[in-house]
Amino acid sequence: ACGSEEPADGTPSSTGTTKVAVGVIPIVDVAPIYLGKDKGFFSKRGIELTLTPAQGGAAIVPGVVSGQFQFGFSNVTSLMIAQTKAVPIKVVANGVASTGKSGADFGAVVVKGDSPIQSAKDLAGRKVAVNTLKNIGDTTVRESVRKAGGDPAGIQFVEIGFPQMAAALDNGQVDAAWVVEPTLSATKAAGARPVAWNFVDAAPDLTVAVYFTSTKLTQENPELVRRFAEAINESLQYADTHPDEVRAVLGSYTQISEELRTSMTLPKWPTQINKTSIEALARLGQSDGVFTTAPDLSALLP
Amino acid sequence: MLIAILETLPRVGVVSARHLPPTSAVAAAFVEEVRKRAFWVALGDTLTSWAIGLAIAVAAGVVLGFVIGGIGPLREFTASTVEFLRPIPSVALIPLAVILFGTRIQSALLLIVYASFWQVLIQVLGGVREVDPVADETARSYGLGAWARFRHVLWPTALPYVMTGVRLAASVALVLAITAELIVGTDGLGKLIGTAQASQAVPAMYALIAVTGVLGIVINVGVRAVERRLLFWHQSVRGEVIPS
Amino acid sequence: MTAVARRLVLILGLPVILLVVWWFVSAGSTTYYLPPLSAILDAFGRKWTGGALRDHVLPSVARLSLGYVLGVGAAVVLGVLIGLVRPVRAATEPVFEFFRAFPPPVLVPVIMLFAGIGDTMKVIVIAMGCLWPVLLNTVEGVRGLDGILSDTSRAYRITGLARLRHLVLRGASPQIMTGARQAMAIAIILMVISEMFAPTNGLGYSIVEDQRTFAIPEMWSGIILLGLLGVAYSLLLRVVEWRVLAWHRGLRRARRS
Amino acid sequence: MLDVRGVKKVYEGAGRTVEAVRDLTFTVDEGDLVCLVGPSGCGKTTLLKCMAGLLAPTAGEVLVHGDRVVGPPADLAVVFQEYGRSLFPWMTVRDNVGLPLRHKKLTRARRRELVAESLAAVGLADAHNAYPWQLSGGMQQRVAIARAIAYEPRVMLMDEPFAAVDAQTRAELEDLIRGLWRRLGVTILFVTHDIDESVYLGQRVIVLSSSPTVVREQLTIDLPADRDQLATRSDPNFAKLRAHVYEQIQAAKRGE
Amino acid sequence: MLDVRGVKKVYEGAGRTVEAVRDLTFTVDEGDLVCLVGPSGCGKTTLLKCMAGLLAPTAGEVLVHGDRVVGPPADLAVVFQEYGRSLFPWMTVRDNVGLPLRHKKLTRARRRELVAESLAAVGLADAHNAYPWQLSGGMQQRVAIARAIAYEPRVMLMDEPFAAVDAQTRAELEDLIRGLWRRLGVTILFVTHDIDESVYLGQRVIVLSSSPTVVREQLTIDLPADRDQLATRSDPNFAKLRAHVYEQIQAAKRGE
Ligand SMILES: Nc1ncnc2c1ncn2[C@@H]1O[C@H](COP(=O)(O)OP(=O)(O)OP(=O)(O)O)[C@@H](O)[C@H]1O
Ligand SMILES: Nc1ncnc2c1ncn2[C@@H]1O[C@H](COP(=O)(O)OP(=O)(O)OP(=O)(O)O)[C@@H](O)[C@H]1O
Ligand SMILES: [Mg+2]
Ligand SMILES: [Mg+2]
Repeated sequence: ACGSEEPADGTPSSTGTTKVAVGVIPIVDVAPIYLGKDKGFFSKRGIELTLTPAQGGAAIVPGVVSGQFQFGFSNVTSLMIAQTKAVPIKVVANGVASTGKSGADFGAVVVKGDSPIQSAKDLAGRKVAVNTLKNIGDTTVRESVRKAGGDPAGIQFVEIGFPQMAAALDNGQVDAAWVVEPTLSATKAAGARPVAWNFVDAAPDLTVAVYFTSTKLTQENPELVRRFAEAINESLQYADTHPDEVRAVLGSYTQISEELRTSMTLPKWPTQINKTSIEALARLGQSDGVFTTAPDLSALLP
Repeated sequence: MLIAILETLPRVGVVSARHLPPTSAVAAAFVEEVRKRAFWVALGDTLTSWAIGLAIAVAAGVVLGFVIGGIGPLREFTASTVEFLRPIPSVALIPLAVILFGTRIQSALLLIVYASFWQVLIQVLGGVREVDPVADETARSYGLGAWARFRHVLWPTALPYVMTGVRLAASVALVLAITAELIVGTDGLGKLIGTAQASQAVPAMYALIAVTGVLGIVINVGVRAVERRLLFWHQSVRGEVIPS
Repeated sequence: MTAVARRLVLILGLPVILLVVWWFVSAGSTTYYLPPLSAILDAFGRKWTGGALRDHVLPSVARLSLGYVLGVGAAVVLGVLIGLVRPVRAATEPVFEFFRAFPPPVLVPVIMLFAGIGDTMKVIVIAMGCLWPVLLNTVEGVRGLDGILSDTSRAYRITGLARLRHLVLRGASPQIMTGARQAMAIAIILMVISEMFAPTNGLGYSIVEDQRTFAIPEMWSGIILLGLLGVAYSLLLRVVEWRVLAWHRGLRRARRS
Repeated sequence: MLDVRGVKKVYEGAGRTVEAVRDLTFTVDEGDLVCLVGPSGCGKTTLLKCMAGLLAPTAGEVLVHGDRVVGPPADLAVVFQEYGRSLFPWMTVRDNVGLPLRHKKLTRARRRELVAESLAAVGLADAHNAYPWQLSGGMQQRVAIARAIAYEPRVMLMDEPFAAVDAQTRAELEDLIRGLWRRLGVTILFVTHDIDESVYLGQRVIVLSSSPTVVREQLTIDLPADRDQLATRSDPNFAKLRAHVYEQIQAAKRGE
Repeated sequence: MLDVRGVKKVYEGAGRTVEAVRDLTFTVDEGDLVCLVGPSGCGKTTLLKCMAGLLAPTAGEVLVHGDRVVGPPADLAVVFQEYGRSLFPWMTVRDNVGLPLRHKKLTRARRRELVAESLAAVGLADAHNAYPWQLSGGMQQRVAIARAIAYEPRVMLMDEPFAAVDAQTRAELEDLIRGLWRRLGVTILFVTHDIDESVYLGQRVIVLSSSPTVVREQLTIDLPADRDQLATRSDPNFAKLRAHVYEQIQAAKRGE
């Protein structure tokens, strides 16, 4: 996002480096790519990286499909929806995964401290905030309720952006909210109480989000895709093993306060895409009616 | 007074201070922000896209407004299309903007121009209809040509409307500049707001929002000053200068 | 008969031309986000018949209408006040300009703090958006009232409500109507934006959802429906204008003959 | 009744400061009919606006019934020189005339009667439903006059009210005003450029000097109260008064 | 030169259809000075607008130099009855007068000279920089006259151009117009309500009937070409002509 005049186009320039633009969401999940850029994992593979923060899939997916971005970051469910609608995209590398530990994950369903809701089971029939309807949030929360022995059918999901959830919870506009870091830590600090760990409940070590590109690029420049995936994987690995540096790099592209940065739970960044967990997500999505047809995972995943 | 209300609302607990922080906290965050270079760069980016977008929108709105408004049949011919295109929200054009321009400034410009163009156009169309026929007939009877009539009759008559249109467009352009930055991710204040939002940095977010508000005031003061110079002869300005 | 035909050609001519151009330009489109018009029209037929009309369009229209009426009403009242009393204008204009510069996407969360996440919030958002164009135009209209005319009213002690009704509102009505036209478009835009926050139904929500779920032809069909909604409201407004500004139209035409 | 005391008005505007009226002092008694004449641009309209409470004098004051004028006094009607712009374009002729009557406590029938009568008096009985912009200049001016008459004020200020009507209509309107004045005892201040008219109409004629404006002369018109277009105008006294006023105006214009 | 042939104009408006002019036919020769008189509302302004090509007659036609008028003919100046609205409020007096000269091929100096001369001729030499709304009614009207004079047209249509000025100024302006006419040979059609003025000014007086309007009479004014405010007006022939016109107008008003 340096406003360079020359647009990134994914083709090698005269100096032998390739300009690559990546659409990301400015949240914790993409810390590795920022870190990897700083560490030179990309430049040493001849990739001149430009990271462009956007608010969500609304801007990233069209950007990737049209070639404005060479790569993008998105959650798995969104990409599976895209796949069922024949959007020409392909996953290239893992993005972020659940820690798999109940009680210490980077996303959870929280309620007000004095709420009568004690467990996921009690969410049945309640109003629950998720950031996007018919997406990874509601399907995994339903699974949590189901696993806890409740009936998810009566849950009323409300779409509210993560930043507004704390207020909606406080004002009683919703009974519970599915939040991720740093909102999770922030609401906990303000007295909210987690009652369900939906990523953990959905599948063990759930892959939440991935990096993807357009099928056009995989055909025209498989070499670049391979180099990018390598660099990402190195970044993921580095991030996973250097949490302090992750917390430090967060300060460079977010406004998360010092104390939240040190206290919040970091997600896992494995290099392997957990295919079983994605299949589980696909099943959940299908049973909840998120997709009309089953996504073709072999076409989507690398 | 407004500041006092905003300060007391959270203090007395009408809304939680965590969600709408008192002005003092916002002010502190503001001081924090202005120390950063990134803030000034972002401000510059926002103003750049605002200015370019507004300039294009005003120029296009004024030119097309006079052409369409001045030619009766053309006006009728385009009316339905204008009414159709006008309510299409710029936010619905975001995918289109991203496809065409990615997160480059042109994306923001597309959204800004699309939204503020209509503001100017509608006002100009309104203004062109208001030409005093006696004034226009005077000009015609003295053999003034089309261009002279435009410059000396049509333009001054429509000018108050144009100014209102510019005032409307200026703030719509600002709104869209911030929105584009927020949602598409082009550079500027909106991007900072989005980051602050996602980071739960509530006072910083409000500080940045307040900056956009202040920008709005500054822009309005500017346009008003221009208006006072250009429209000194108009009843609306004249009525205030001469005591009565 | 020919007059009717002429009007029809005038109203439909350009849209038809544009549609034809669009049809042919987009015919072979393979760009995912810019589908051929045929696909969009196809999606239009599928999507906007039956249930969706009731589930999405009706609630939107209801919120839109309510918000619009509230916003325009408030704007006229405020605008008259501000236009007539110079100190009030000096005091309030900066405040208004301050709020006017807030982009709805950041303003909506603040409104949510006070108005919740239901329809009230959405109506308020729409009303606030409608406020500005009407307010500005009303203020300008009131400021621009002919000096001789207001002298006449004062001399005959036409004061208070009568002055408001017979002089101020009527005199400013051409400009108020211009503002009302602009507000209508903005109301529709804000209807969409408000439905991006805590939505349950609505045309705007449906468009956003289609975009998110990559139902692109459906998304474009929704946008077209928005445009049609705009045209419908504009016609409605024209009927109102026809009545309210009958004198003004006559005056213009008479002087022009 | 109408007391003008040391009125001075200076217009200060964009790069142009004009002392429109320097120092005017005169009185109009209750039930008087005074004509005001003076060179174009000498400040007659300005003075009238000050008297009607529409403009604040820079110095001096105007008293109506002994009360200092700060806003438009009650029971005062004005016919503006810019008649065309003083009519509401969004109202029919009937509504234009009827509007000021609304805040008078009158029955609906009486109001309608007043409107109809006054329109008939100015010869516009058949234009009730027209809009001002559908009328000729002279007709518009007559609507403005009808509005003032229907209002039945106690004081009437008229600024060149007959400038746009033809000679015949003008004569009729002159007689109408005289008749009204005699019947109702209204106090009238009448600005005109027509010297014959000022002498024919007035009980007194006040001649203003050219800018900087002061009162140049106050002339009592000692013609019989019963006036007639033919008889009065051929009265030798009329010719004498007329000549006198003419001379005064000429002198005023020359700035003597 | 100016040929009015069977002109008829019907206004159709919201619920009110007015036959403003029924059937007018007359001719104004090159270099003629014709005065047009008629009752208020009889269609004089309507006729002038048709002649200036600003209004299309319902029937009949107007020829200027033998060409049918469809738009404003070249070298024709109009002074409108609504003088106030015919001045551009956004221009100074100087610019208002100078504007029509721009598309005449004149040097800058000549243009400035013309503006200054014509403003001086109407007695507004010191108001160059004022805006119209800073002027009195009579001054505004004189600006409109100055604009027409500065334009040096070959045909001049004037609609009650002296209605708002005082008697003395009026006399001066009358002589100004006569002088201009004699010097430059302009063709002038002059609408007035002042019968004396019509006789004093005109070579011919056309009297219109009241609505439905036709030409009632065309009267040649056989007074010497050299006219003088005192001598001419006391000419017995003047009194006779004056009386004749007056009678005609009275009859017209009565609708005979
Ligand atoms: N609004 C104004 N601003 C500045 N100057 C003004 C304004 N109104 C009038 N004047 C000036 O004040 C002087 C007197 O004007 P006023 O209209 O009172 O004259 P008047 O006697 O009514 O003239 P007339 O007979 O031509 O109508 C003029 O020189 C005029 O230029
Ligand atoms: N725009 C219009 N619409 C409808 N009727 C009109 C219009 N203009 C004029 N008339 C009517 O046409 C008739 C003639 O009007 P016109 O203005 O030509 O009269 P005039 O001879 O100039 O009168 P005056 O001496 O009072 O100015 C009047 O009855 C008037 O009501
Ligand atoms: Mg005056
Ligand atoms: Mg006329």
